[in-house]
Amino acid sequence: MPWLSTLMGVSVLGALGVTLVRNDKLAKQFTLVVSLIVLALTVAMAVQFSPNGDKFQFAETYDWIPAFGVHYGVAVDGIALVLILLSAILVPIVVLASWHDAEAGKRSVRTYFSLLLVLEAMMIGVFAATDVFLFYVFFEAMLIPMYFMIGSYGGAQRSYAAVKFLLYSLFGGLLMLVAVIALYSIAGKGTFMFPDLVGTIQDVTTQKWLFLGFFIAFAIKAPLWPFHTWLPDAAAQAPAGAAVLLVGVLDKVGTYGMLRFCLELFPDAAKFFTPLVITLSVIGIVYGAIVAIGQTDMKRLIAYTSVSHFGFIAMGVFAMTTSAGAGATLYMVNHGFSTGALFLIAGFLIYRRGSQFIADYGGVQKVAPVLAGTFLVAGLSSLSLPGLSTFVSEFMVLTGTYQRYVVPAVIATVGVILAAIYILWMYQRMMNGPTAESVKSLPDLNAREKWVVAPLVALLLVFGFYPKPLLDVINPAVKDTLSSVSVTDPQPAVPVAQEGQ
Amino acid sequence: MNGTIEAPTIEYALLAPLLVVFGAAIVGVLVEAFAPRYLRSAIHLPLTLLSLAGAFALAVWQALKGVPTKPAAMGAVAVDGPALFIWGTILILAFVSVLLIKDEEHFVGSAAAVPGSAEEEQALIERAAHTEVYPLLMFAVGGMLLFPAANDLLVAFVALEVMSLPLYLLCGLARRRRLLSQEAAVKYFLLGAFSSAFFLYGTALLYGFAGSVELARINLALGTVGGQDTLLYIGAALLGVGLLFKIGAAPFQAWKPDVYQGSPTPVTALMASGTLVAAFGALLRVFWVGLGGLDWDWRPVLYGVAILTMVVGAILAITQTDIKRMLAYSSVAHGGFLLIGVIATGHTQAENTSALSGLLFYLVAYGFTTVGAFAVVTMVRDAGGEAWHLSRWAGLGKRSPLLAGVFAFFLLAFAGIPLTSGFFGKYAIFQAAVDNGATPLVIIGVVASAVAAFFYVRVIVLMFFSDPAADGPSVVLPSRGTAAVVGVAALATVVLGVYPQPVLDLAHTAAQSLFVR
Amino acid sequence: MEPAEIIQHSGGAIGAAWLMIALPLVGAAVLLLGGRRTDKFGHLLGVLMAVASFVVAALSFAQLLGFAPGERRRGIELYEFIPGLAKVGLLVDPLSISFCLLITFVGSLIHIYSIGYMAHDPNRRRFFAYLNLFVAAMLLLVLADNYVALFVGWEGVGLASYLLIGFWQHKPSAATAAKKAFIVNRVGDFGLLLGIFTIFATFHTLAFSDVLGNASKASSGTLTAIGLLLLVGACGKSAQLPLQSWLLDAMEGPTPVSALIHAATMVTAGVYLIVRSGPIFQGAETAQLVVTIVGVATLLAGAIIGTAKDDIKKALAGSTMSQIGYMVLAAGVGPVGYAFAIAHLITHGFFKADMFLGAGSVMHAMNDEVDMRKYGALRKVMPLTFWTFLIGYLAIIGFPLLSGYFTKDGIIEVAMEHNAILGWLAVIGAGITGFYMSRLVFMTFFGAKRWEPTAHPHESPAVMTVPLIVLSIGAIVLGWFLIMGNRFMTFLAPAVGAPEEMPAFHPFSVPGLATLALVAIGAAYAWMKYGRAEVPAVAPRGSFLTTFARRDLYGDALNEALFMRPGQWLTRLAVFFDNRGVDGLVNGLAAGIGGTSGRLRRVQTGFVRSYALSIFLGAAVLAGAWLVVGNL
Amino acid sequence: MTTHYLVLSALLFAIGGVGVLVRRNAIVVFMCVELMLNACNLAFVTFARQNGNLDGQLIAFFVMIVAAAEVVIGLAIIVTIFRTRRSASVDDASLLKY
Repeated sequence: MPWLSTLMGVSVLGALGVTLVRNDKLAKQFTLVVSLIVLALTVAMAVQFSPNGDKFQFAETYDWIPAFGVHYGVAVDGIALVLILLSAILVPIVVLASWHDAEAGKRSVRTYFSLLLVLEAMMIGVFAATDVFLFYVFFEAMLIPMYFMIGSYGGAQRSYAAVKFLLYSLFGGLLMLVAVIALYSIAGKGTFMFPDLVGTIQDVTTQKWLFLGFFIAFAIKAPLWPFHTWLPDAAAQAPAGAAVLLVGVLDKVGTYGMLRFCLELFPDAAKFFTPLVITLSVIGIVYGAIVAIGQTDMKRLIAYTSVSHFGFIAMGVFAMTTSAGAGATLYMVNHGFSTGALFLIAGFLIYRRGSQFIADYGGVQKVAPVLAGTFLVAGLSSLSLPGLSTFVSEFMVLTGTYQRYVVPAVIATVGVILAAIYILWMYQRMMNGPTAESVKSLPDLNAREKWVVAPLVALLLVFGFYPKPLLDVINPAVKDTLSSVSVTDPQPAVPVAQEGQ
Repeated sequence: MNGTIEAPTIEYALLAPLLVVFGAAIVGVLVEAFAPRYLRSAIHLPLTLLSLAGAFALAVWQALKGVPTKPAAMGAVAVDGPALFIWGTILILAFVSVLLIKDEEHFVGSAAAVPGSAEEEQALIERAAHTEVYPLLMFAVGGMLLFPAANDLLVAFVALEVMSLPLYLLCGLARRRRLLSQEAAVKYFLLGAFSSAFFLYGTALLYGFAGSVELARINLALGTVGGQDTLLYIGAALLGVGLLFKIGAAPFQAWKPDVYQGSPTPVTALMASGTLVAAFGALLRVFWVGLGGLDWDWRPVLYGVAILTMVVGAILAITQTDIKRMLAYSSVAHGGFLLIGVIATGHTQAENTSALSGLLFYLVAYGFTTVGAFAVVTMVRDAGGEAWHLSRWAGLGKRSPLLAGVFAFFLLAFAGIPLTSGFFGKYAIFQAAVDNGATPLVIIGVVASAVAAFFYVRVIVLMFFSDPAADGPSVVLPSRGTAAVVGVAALATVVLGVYPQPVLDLAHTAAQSLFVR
Repeated sequence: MEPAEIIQHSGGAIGAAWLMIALPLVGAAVLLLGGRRTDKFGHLLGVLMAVASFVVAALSFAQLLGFAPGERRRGIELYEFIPGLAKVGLLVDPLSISFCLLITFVGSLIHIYSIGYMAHDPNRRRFFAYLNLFVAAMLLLVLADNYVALFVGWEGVGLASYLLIGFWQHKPSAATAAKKAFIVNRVGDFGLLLGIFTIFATFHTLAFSDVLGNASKASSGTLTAIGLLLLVGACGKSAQLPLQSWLLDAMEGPTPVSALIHAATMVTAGVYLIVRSGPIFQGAETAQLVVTIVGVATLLAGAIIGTAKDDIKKALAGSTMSQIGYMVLAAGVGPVGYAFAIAHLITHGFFKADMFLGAGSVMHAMNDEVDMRKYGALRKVMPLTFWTFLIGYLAIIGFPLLSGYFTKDGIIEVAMEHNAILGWLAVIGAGITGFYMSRLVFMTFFGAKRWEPTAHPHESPAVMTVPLIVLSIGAIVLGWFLIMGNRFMTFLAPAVGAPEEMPAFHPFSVPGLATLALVAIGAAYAWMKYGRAEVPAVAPRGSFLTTFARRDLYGDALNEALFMRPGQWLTRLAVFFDNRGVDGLVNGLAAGIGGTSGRLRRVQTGFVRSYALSIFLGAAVLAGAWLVVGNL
Repeated sequence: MTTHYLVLSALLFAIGGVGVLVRRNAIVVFMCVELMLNACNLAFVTFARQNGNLDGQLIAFFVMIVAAAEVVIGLAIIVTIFRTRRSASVDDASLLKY
C-alpha cells in the first residue's frame, strides 16, 4: 500500500473538502476528522516500520519530470518517520486548539483550516521526499500556506512578520536552489534521487560550496544564530496553532535537512565546517536563553527559547556521535511537543486575557490552577526536567557532544541553568503572587482545551520515562547516517566489559 | 549577370501560417473599407480568431510533417524547430489577447477626437469604435511571426517594423486616460524608430563586413574575412541595440514602464507576451546563427547586460505604486533572466538544447502568466476606469477572494515559487546556465529574484492582509472573453507548474533541430 | 575492605523494591489528576502510600539481613531507559536501604503530622500529593543503580522542593524562594551533569557497578575532575558553601516541608552522592581534601548564621547547614568516615525533624509567629512539644549518651585523625552549636512571655505530638544503637567498604572532652544572655559580627553583586543587541534596497529625450565594450 | 574611394542621433530619425559598391519604403497628441515617469 502518498492525498483531499463545506462549525469538525484519519494512518504505517530493515521503507518512486531527472520519490527512514509522526500528532491537536482562533478577525474560517491541511500534506511530503528536487519543492512551497496563516490570521504586526518570514526563508531557499542545481550537474547522474547522489561529490572544495548553499538555507529555517530574528516576529504574530506548526515542525525541516543532506551528501565539507556550526549552535544556545530571559512578551519568549533549543539540536547533529545524533533527532520530536504545549497554553491565556505581555498577568494559578499546572509542566519540559521526554534528548545530545567537543558541551550545559531562569521567572511573574485584578475572572481550562493539552503532557511523560520505542527507530537510522559520513564514536579511556550497554 | 532574373522559389506550404495571418490582416483592412460600421466587429472577431487558429493549426501540421532543415524563400525565412515553437506560442498568446481586446470598452471611440471635446462625446454617444484594432493587431502578429523566423537582416528589419508600427498606433488608442495613452504612443514610436535606426545601421555595417545580410553568410565571413573587425564589432553592437531595445534590456528599458502603463491594457498584454517572445526569438537567431562564431565576444557583453537588466528591473520595481508599471519593471527583470538563457547557449549540441529548450519553456510560461495578470488588471475598475494605483487594491482579497487569489497565484509564479510555471522556467534556465559555467550569473539572478519576490509579496499583502478602502474599486463581472483569458492563463500556470514535462519535451525537440544555418 | 560485588536479584520484598517508589508516585498521580474529587480522602491516601512504602522498605531490610554480609548488595533489573546509554535498575544494599528506612519512616511520621498541621489549608490535597511525589523521587534517588536514574530522582526531589517551598505561592516571598532554590540547585546540577558526562566519556557506561568497579583504572586527573564536579552537585543539593544561600529562604515553605525535605532527607542527598561515589573520591586526593574543606567551612558558616537568627526556622536551617557540613566532612575523610557520616545523617534526620516539627507545633500554637523574640515561657503551655524539643536539642548539641553525642563526636574523632586543623575547627563548630541551640531553646520555652496579645498558645493535637514523641525516642537511642560496637560500620561495609581495623569508641579522648567543655560554655553563655536576662522585643543592632551572621554572611549580597546584577545587565544588553544589532542589520538591508530603488527611479524622468540619450549612450557603451572584448 | 562616403554616412547618422537628443519639436525629432535611416541607406549603397553586389542598393529601396510607412504612422501619432496638447514639444509629454 502506498502509505506516504495516501497520507498526503488524504490531507490534500481534506483541504479541498473543507473549502466546499458551507458551514464553519462543520468545516472544523471535518478538518478534525481528516487530521485524525491521517494520524491513524500514520500510526498504522509506523507500526509496520521495521527498525532494522532497509534504510528507506515504504518507498515509492515515479518519474515526474524526466527532462530534469526529477522523480516523485518518497520513503521514510527512522528519522523521517518520527518527524512525520510528530507532524501527524500535532495537527489534530492544533486543529482542536485553534477552534476559535480564526474567528478573531472576521476572516474565512474554512480557509484557515484548509490551509492547515495543505500544510500537513506538505510537512509529510518534505520529510518523506527522497528526491532532492522534490524536497526542495516542498521546502519552498510550505512557506506559502504558513505565510497566509500568519498574514491573515495573526496579530497586529502580522503582515510585517509574514513578509519577513517569507522573504527570509525564500532567500535561503534560493541559495539552496543554486546548490541543488549545481549538485545535479556536477554529480552528472542525471537524477535527483538522494540515494544515487550520496557520495557522488568527491572534490572537497565543491563540497564546501554546495554545503554552504544547503546549510545557509537550513540555518535560516532552523533557525540558527544569527539568522534567527525572523522567528520571534513570526511566532509572536502567528495564531497559536500556526506558531506551533511553525516552530514545532516547519523549523525542524532545517535541522532535519542538516542531518539528512548536509551530512550525507557532503561529508568532508560537513567535517570541515563542524567547528563553525558547533560555535554558532553554542552561541545560539546561550544567547537565545539570555535574550529569552529579557523578553516581556510570552510568545516572543517561547520563540527565543526555541532558538536556544535549536542550538542544541544543531550541535547534536554536528557532534557526529551516535548518542548526539539520536538525541538531536529525538530532540526535534520532543521539542515539538513541549513548545507546542507552551504555545497552545499561552494561546489559551491570550485568548482569555487578550494580551501576550507577561506583565498583564499575575497570580493566575489561584484562579485557574489546571491551566497554570499544565503551563508549569510544559515549562518544565522546556527546561528539560528529568522525567519529561525533553530531558532524555538533551541529555543524549550533551553526553554525545561531550565525548568529542568538551568545551562546547560545557558551555551548552550552562543553558540548563539559564533555561531554569527564563521559565521559572516567567511562571512566577504570570502564575504566582497575588492575583491581578485583570485576571480575577479568568476561567480555567474547558474540556476542549484539556483535550488539547492532555495528549501533549501524556506524550512528554511517557517518552520521558520510556523513550525506547522512538530511539529504537531512530538509532539505526542515525548509525547508518554516521557510517555514510564515515565517522565512529570515540572510544572510552577506560574500557569496561559491560553486558549489552 | 545576363539580365535574366530567375523567379525566386517560395515554399508556400512552409510559410502558410505567415501568409494566413497577413492575408487576414489585409482582408480586415478591406472590411474596414467596405463593410458597414455596425457589421465590422461582427466580421472582424471571427475572422481574426479563425485565422489565428488556422495559422496555429498550420504551424502544428508543419511541425508534425517534419521540421525542414533548409531555410525557405531563397534563404530569407527559416522555418525550423524553434521558429515553429515560437510561432505556436505567439499565435496562442495572440489568440488569448484578442479575447481581451474584443472587450471594446478598452478602446477609444475615435482616436482623432480631442479628449474631452464635443466630437468625443459624439463618438461615445453613437458608440463608435475603432475596429481597425483588429487588422492592426493582425499585422503586428504577422510581424511577430516573421521577426524570429527572419533568416537575413533585411527581412528581420522589415519584420521588426511590421511588428512595431501597428503597435505604436495601438498604444495610443486607450479609451480612458487618453493623455497617457497618446504620450505612450509618442514615446514608443520615437524611441522605437530611433532604435530601429541603430538596428539598420548595424545591418549596414555587417553588410559591409560580410558582403551579405544573410545570417549564415555573415557567420561564414566571421571565419574568413579579416582586418575589418572594428566594422564587425560596431555593427554587431548596433544590431544588438535594436534587439535589446525590443526586449527592454537595460540600459534600453526606459520605454517599457511608460509604454506599458499608458497603453490600453490588452495591448500591453500582447506586447508583454508576444513582442517579448518574438524579440527573444530574433535575438537568439541573430546571435546564434548570425554571430555564432563570435560568441566569445558577445557572451561577456550580454553577461553585463543581463546582470544590469535583472538588477535594474528588480530594484526599480520595489518602489512602484502603479500596478501596470510594476508589472512592466517585473517584465524587465524577467528579460534579464531570459538573457541568462541566451548566454547559457554553449558549443556542444547538448548544451544548446538544454539552454534553448529552457528559454523556450520560460517564454511560454511567462507569456501565459503575464497575459493572465494583465487580464486581471483589466477587471479591477473604479469610476476612472481601471484602478492602477496599488493602494486601491488594498483588501481586494476580501471583496473578491477568487480573483485576488488567482492574481496572487500569478504573482507567485512571477516570483518563481515551486508548483507554479514560473519556477520551472527559472529552474530550466538556471540549470542550463550552471551546466555551462555561468554560475555567478545564476547566483546574481537568484538574489535578484529574491529582491523581486518582495514586491510581488507586497501586492499579496495589500490584497489579503490589509483592510479594504471604503470607496475601493469594484471588480467588474468579466466578459466571457476576459474570464476565459484568466482561466486559460491560470490553468497554464498550474499545469506547467505541476506537470511541465510535455511542454518541456516539445521545447526539447524544437531545440534539438537547432536554428538552421 | 572493598565493597562487595552486586548480585542480580529477584523475588521477595527486595524484588518488589520498585513498589517503594511506585506507591507514593501513584498516590501523587491520583491526588493531582483526581482534583477536587479527592479532597476528602486525599491526606489519608497520602499517608497510606507513605506508610505502605515504609512497609516495603522494612520487609526488604529484613530480607537483606537474611543474606550473608558479602551478599547484601542486590541489583534489580527494571528496563532499558535510554538504549545505548543507560538501563534502569535498583540497587538495594545496606547504604540505600538505610536511606529508604529513614526516608519512609520519618516521611510517614511527617505525613501524619501534616494532617494536623495543614488541617485548615484549602489545598491540603495538593500538599500531600507533592509530599508523596517527593518521597517517590527521593527513593528513586537512593535506589537507582546508575547515575542517570539517580539524576532523575535528584531533579525530582528538586521539583518537589520547588513546589513545596512555593506551596503558598500567593506569597511573593514564597514564590521567589522556591525559584531561587530551584535555580541554585540547577547550578549544582550543572556540575553534576558535567560529572556524569565525564564519567560516560571515560567509561562509556553510567551504571554504578561498572563505573565504581573500574574507577581505580582511570587516571587520578580524571577522577579528580569527576569528584569535584560531583561535589558541585552535592553542594547545590546539600546547601554547602558556596551554594548554601537557598536553604534559609526555603523556610518559606510549610514547616513539615522544612522538616522532611530541608532537614531530614533531601538536603542529605549530597552526602549520599559522595558516599556512593566513594571509589571515585578515594582515587582523587585533591577532591577529598576539597570535600572536607567545604564541609568544615559550611559547618562553621551554618553555626555562625544560627547564632544570630531570631526566626526560629531560620535558626534551625542554619544548624541544618552546619550539621550537614559535619556529614560532608566525614564523607570527605573516606571509608572510615562514611559510617559516621551516614549514622549522623540518620540521627540528625530524627532529631532535626523532631525539632522542626516542634517548632511547627509552636508556630501552630502562636498562630504562625516565627519570631522567637515574641515567644518565651512556652514550656508550661505546651509541655509535650517542650520535652520532645528538649530531647532533640540535647541530641544535637551532643549531650552525653544521646545520639548526637555518638555520631558527631565520632565524626570529630575521624576528622581529627585525618587532619588536626579540620578536627579542631569541627570542635569549635560544636561549641557554637551549643550556644545557638541553647539560645533557641531559652528564647522559646524559658524566660518571660513576650507573646503578641492575640496569641493564645495551646498544646497541639495528638496527630502532631505523637510523631514528635516517636522522633524524640529515635533521637535518644539511635546514636548509641548505631555506633556502639561499630554496628553500623560493619553493616555498611559491604556497600561502601571499611577501614582495615575498626575505630574503637573512646569517650574520654581529648577532643571529646574539649567538645563537651566548649558546648557547656556555649550553653552557659546562652543561658546568661537569653535565659536569665531579659530578651528585648526587637533585635538590638548588635556588633558587626552579628549583622554579618544575620545577613547570612552576606551570601545573598555576594550572589547579587556577582551574578544577579551583571546578569540583568547582560540580559538587557543582549536584548538590545538582538533588536538593534542582529535584527537591525536585516531590516537595514531591506531599507537600503528600498532607498536605492527610491533614488534610482528618479532617473526615469519621463522625458523621451533622456530615454533616447540613455539608448544612445548605451549603444556607445555596448560598442565600446564589444571593441574592448573583441580585441582582447 | 568609398571611405569618404562611409564617413559621410557616419556623420549623418551621428547628426541624426544628436538631433534626436537635442531637438524638442516632435516633428524635428522624427525628421532626425529619418536622417539616420538615410545615413544607413548611404552606407548600404556604398558597401554595395564596395562589395560589388547589388544587395545594398536593393536594401536601400526597402528602407525607403519602410521609412515612408513610418512617416505615415509617426505623423498620425504626433498630430493626435499635438491636437490634444496644442504643442508638439516632446518635453511636454512627460506625465509617465518614475
